[in-house]
Amino acid sequence: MHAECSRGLGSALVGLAAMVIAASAAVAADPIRIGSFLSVTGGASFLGDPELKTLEMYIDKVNAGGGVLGRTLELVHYDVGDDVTKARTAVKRLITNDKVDLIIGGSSTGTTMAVVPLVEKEEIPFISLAAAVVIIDPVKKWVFKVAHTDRMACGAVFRDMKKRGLNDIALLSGTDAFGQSMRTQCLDLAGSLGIRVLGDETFGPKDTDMTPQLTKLRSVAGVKAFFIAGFGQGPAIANKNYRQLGMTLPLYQSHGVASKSFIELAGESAEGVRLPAAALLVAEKLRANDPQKPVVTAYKTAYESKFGPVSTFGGHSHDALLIAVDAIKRAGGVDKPKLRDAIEKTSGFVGTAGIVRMSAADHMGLDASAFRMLEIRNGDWVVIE
Amino acid sequence: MNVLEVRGLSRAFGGVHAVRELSFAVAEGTVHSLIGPNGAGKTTVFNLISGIYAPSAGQVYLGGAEITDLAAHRRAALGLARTFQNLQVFANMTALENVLVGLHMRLDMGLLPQLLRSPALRGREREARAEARELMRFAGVERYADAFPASMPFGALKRLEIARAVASRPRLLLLDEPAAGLNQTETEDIDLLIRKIGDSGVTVLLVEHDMRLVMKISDRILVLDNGRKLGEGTPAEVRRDPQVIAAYLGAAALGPKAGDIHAE
Amino acid sequence: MGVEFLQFLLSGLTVGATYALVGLGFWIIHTACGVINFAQGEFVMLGGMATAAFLGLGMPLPVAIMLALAVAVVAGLLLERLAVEPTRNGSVVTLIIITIGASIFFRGLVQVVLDKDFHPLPAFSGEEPILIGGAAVMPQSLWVVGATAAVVLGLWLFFEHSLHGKAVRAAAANLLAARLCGIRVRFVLLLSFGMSALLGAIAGVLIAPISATYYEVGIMLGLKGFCAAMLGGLRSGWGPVVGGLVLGVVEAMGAGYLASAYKDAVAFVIILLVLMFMPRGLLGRGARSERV
Amino acid sequence: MRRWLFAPRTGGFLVFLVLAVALPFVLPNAFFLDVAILALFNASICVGLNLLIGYAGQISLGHAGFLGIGAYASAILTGTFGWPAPLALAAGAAASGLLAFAVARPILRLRGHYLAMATLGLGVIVSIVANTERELTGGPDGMAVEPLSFAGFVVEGEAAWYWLALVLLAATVWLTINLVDSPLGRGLRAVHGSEVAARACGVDTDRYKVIAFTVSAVYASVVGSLGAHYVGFITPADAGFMRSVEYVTMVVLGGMASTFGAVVGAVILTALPQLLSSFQDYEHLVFGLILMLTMIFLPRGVVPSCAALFRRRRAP
Repeated sequence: MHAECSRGLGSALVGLAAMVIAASAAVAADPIRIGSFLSVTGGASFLGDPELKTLEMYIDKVNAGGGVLGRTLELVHYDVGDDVTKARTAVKRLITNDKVDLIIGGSSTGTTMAVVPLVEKEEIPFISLAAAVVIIDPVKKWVFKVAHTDRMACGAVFRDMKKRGLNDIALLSGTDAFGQSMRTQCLDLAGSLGIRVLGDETFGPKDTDMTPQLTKLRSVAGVKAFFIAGFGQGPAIANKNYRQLGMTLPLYQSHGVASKSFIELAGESAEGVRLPAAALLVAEKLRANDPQKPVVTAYKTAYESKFGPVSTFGGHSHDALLIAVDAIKRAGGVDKPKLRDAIEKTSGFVGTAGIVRMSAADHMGLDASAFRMLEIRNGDWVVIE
Repeated sequence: MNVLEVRGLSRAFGGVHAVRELSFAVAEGTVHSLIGPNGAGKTTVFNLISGIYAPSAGQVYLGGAEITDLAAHRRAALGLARTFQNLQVFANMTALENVLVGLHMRLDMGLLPQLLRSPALRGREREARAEARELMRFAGVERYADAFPASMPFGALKRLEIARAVASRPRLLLLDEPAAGLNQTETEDIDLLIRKIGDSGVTVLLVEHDMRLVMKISDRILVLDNGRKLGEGTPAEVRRDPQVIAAYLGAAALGPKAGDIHAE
Repeated sequence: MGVEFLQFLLSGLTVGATYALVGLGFWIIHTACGVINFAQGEFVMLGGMATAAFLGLGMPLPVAIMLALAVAVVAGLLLERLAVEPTRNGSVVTLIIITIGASIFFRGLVQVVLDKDFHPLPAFSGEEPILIGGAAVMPQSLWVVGATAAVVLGLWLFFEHSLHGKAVRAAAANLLAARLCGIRVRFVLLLSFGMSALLGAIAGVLIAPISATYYEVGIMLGLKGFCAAMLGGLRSGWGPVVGGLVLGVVEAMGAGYLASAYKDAVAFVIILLVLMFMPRGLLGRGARSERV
Repeated sequence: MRRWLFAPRTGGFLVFLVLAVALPFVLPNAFFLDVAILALFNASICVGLNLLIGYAGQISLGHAGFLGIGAYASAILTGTFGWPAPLALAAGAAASGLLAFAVARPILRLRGHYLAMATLGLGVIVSIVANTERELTGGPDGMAVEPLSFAGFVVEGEAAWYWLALVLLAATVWLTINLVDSPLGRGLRAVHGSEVAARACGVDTDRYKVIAFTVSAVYASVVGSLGAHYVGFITPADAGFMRSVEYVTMVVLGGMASTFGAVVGAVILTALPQLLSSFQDYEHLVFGLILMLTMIFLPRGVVPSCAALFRRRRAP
């Protein structure tokens, strides 16, 4: 028995030793080290996957153009799936072991919020790609974010409904993090915008049939429009079911499905659906004088030439990286307090999500204009003015 | 005095009556055998007595107290022990530990002293181990004390089960085919072991196919057929019972060895 | 109310049919060798993803489906030969961990070789809903239910009337006796893994036009298939079928009449209650006494 | 003296302690310490779970549910209601214990895969509740957990947590080794070996199974509470099915019915993903492969299989 334990612990020690060696080999470095932790696998992989691809692509691009301040960028990335414990360990590893200069990541609100205390304590600039407003409200000294908040998306949808006189609606949201954040934000906001949510149901992110929920909502009296909030294939299935049940009321989806693949998944049933989305989605259709047009067109072309249809999520890491690069230049290096101050002073940066004007009181710097209402017609997006 | 008394015991599986209105008694200090052709319901009777099955009707008394509805482990606590036809040794423990489980009822104490391995527990464990070794010696398997069952021969496993059963110091020991699968010498050794157990004052109820063994060591024999009692009596009486002979023993079974039995 | 009920019922039966197919896959392997194959859901994924991949190469749908089924079957056979066969004498838990390892491996493989995107498959016969008593049903749902019925019938014929099927059942009843009767047990095991992979892949192909397919689609379906098999019981092939349909309908009714948020919880609560009070599943014949 | 040194209760425990105490002095930075702490917590859970799976032979695919009850009890009671941490931890443990005790009897009458299904369902229900009761639990986004403090003393920093986790694990290992070798432990193992024979020997098998299930549930709950305080954040996924499977995998990989096996399994499977992170996209593929190969070539688990190999080589 003594042999058992010394054996087992021995093998564990060998493993740890290997990690130590790997760690020390990775230290000698002159380049600017950018750490990232994203949900490249698991339930949120449709966020993390394009985010990582974009990050890698643009770091190569910056390096090909001579780097920043004469130094190259180096990416250290860890996949954390949906696991907050993994996220926290990854950030600890990035800070203490890889000694990165700043951190980009947290595809989801959960993985972001799990590392916020750590980032604050270790005092390292951190740009999150996740959506929830709690990330920057209240303001945390070292934490920034680039994605729109779900509240803004709700606002865009509700204002459009209001304009069309659709005051009474039914809500169908996913039980995943995105869907539930949307649900909370929308229910919270509805009253102040004069919208009444008469029906409120949910669906599991991996459900294959939402007919029962829709049938139930259909029987709610007085509903004038439907709003489906979720991401992944769930909203597409719900969208199909909606048409199959012969339901004809105006249908809204959220920015969670703002990508070409939604039209692909939902097929013909997507016709006439309205949804809020960032400018990126309709790059070519923007007016020529739109300040975002050159930025989003460039990103879209670059991404699609390499990987296929663009999504707004990849755009977030585009924005985060370029805001960081811009701030490093202004700060004249990667001294952490200076870099933090420089990020906070980002103003007028044109990204895929909108025009960013950060301040000490606003670590996101986006306003409602960041969202455009789109309608799907003939399998393509049309901007509603 | 009767250690065991069974009254009107019945058990059906689906539509099949495995045991039908069986009544018998086992007197203290005797070796009582249960015989009958395959499927006669012998093992079912054991399972009913030891509480593995619940009877459809009838009662079981141990030392005069009714135990019909008692859980198996409670019956063990009242002095009932058994072995199994198809071995049921604990393969995940050493032979010695198997016997220690047999001593379980006398060792069990509160959770805390066991977690902390209190001095009192340590003392009792030491004694228990010594006693378990002694029991293994008694059963003739002491050299396997630290072996795992997987590495022990079949005959030794049979004896190990007996040692485990005896460990609880039962009033009544049920032995289910202790000689099955054993060769001539091994059977004779088992015969000796059962005698030793009987001599130590333990009442034995035995199910066995080996007629020579049964005739040799039984004080009384109960013959079962189709779940019913066919006959009962001393070996000599059973041998003479024409019904028994017709249904089960037959002339061939007694044949040339008959003389041995008369010699007893 | 009546139409609503019908809609829930039809919706539940469609979903339940896929659970049944996956559950049957669990049952076949369990019958042949007493193992619960936690990689069963990955066969569902392989069927869907491979079909999508072959379609992407420009093949016509039927060809893509056939090839995809073949891919899944080969994966099942390899799993049996390379991972399960060498540890046949290991404990049940060891085999469970091996199949869990296999399912992680299959997901990792598909994620690297193909991609992590969602892939819709075209519906086999259009997307125009059919109205049954006021309730809308998709043609694809009929495909799912119909194919499940066909598979159940096929399995019944196989196990009741073919020599191979009887061999599998004999091996399940008594391995040694089966071997003595000249049944090649290794072949039986191989056959069962191949068949259950095929069933899983069929489910994957059928469901993909409804829910789209991606590399993690097998996790939830595998879990629900396991639930179906346990709910109905593994004593006979009807167990997973009944279990799957009941589970699907309970989920639909739960989502329709109760809170949709607790739809999955309702299903699990029912499974717990059934197991507590009918320990061998809905179709089990009560607790059988132990043989001693 | 030799005997004393080579017995698992003494010699093995000593080796384990020496290694564990030395470890923080050779680890280069906080990240390694963090992985070590997580490994210690996982090891504690697995040692408790091994009591149920390895010794009593009852599978549980829902153990993360109890972990989740502990974690959420601590998070909600300290954070939202301002309870002191030890009281919240005790409340979580009591809730887990009561739930386990209430369902144990009917559930543990089930065998094999049916038991696996029932425990799985139990765990999944916990994570569904955590996911749905958004006001209380923060829903799928999860919720922050206050740092661990009692009587004005706050456990902070990796070093402090390492020693806390180590003391916890050492105590667990010691108590478990004692228990396994006690009459109660033999009773549990007898349940695994042959339930009928155990009953015939006077072991109240139902009660023992209930004890094993409840104890390991309470234990998982306590470690869940502490782990939640350490990580500072929890999500429903922490109580989910995949997490339960992870724990079972750790136990089986390390070696069932081996207390040090559970420790080794937890250490390996906590460190392995960190080692594999350089494989990027191939991480899952390699992880699955390692899992399969280990079980194919060391079917009894790493520790027992290696020990058997070692014994065979030493005694030709």
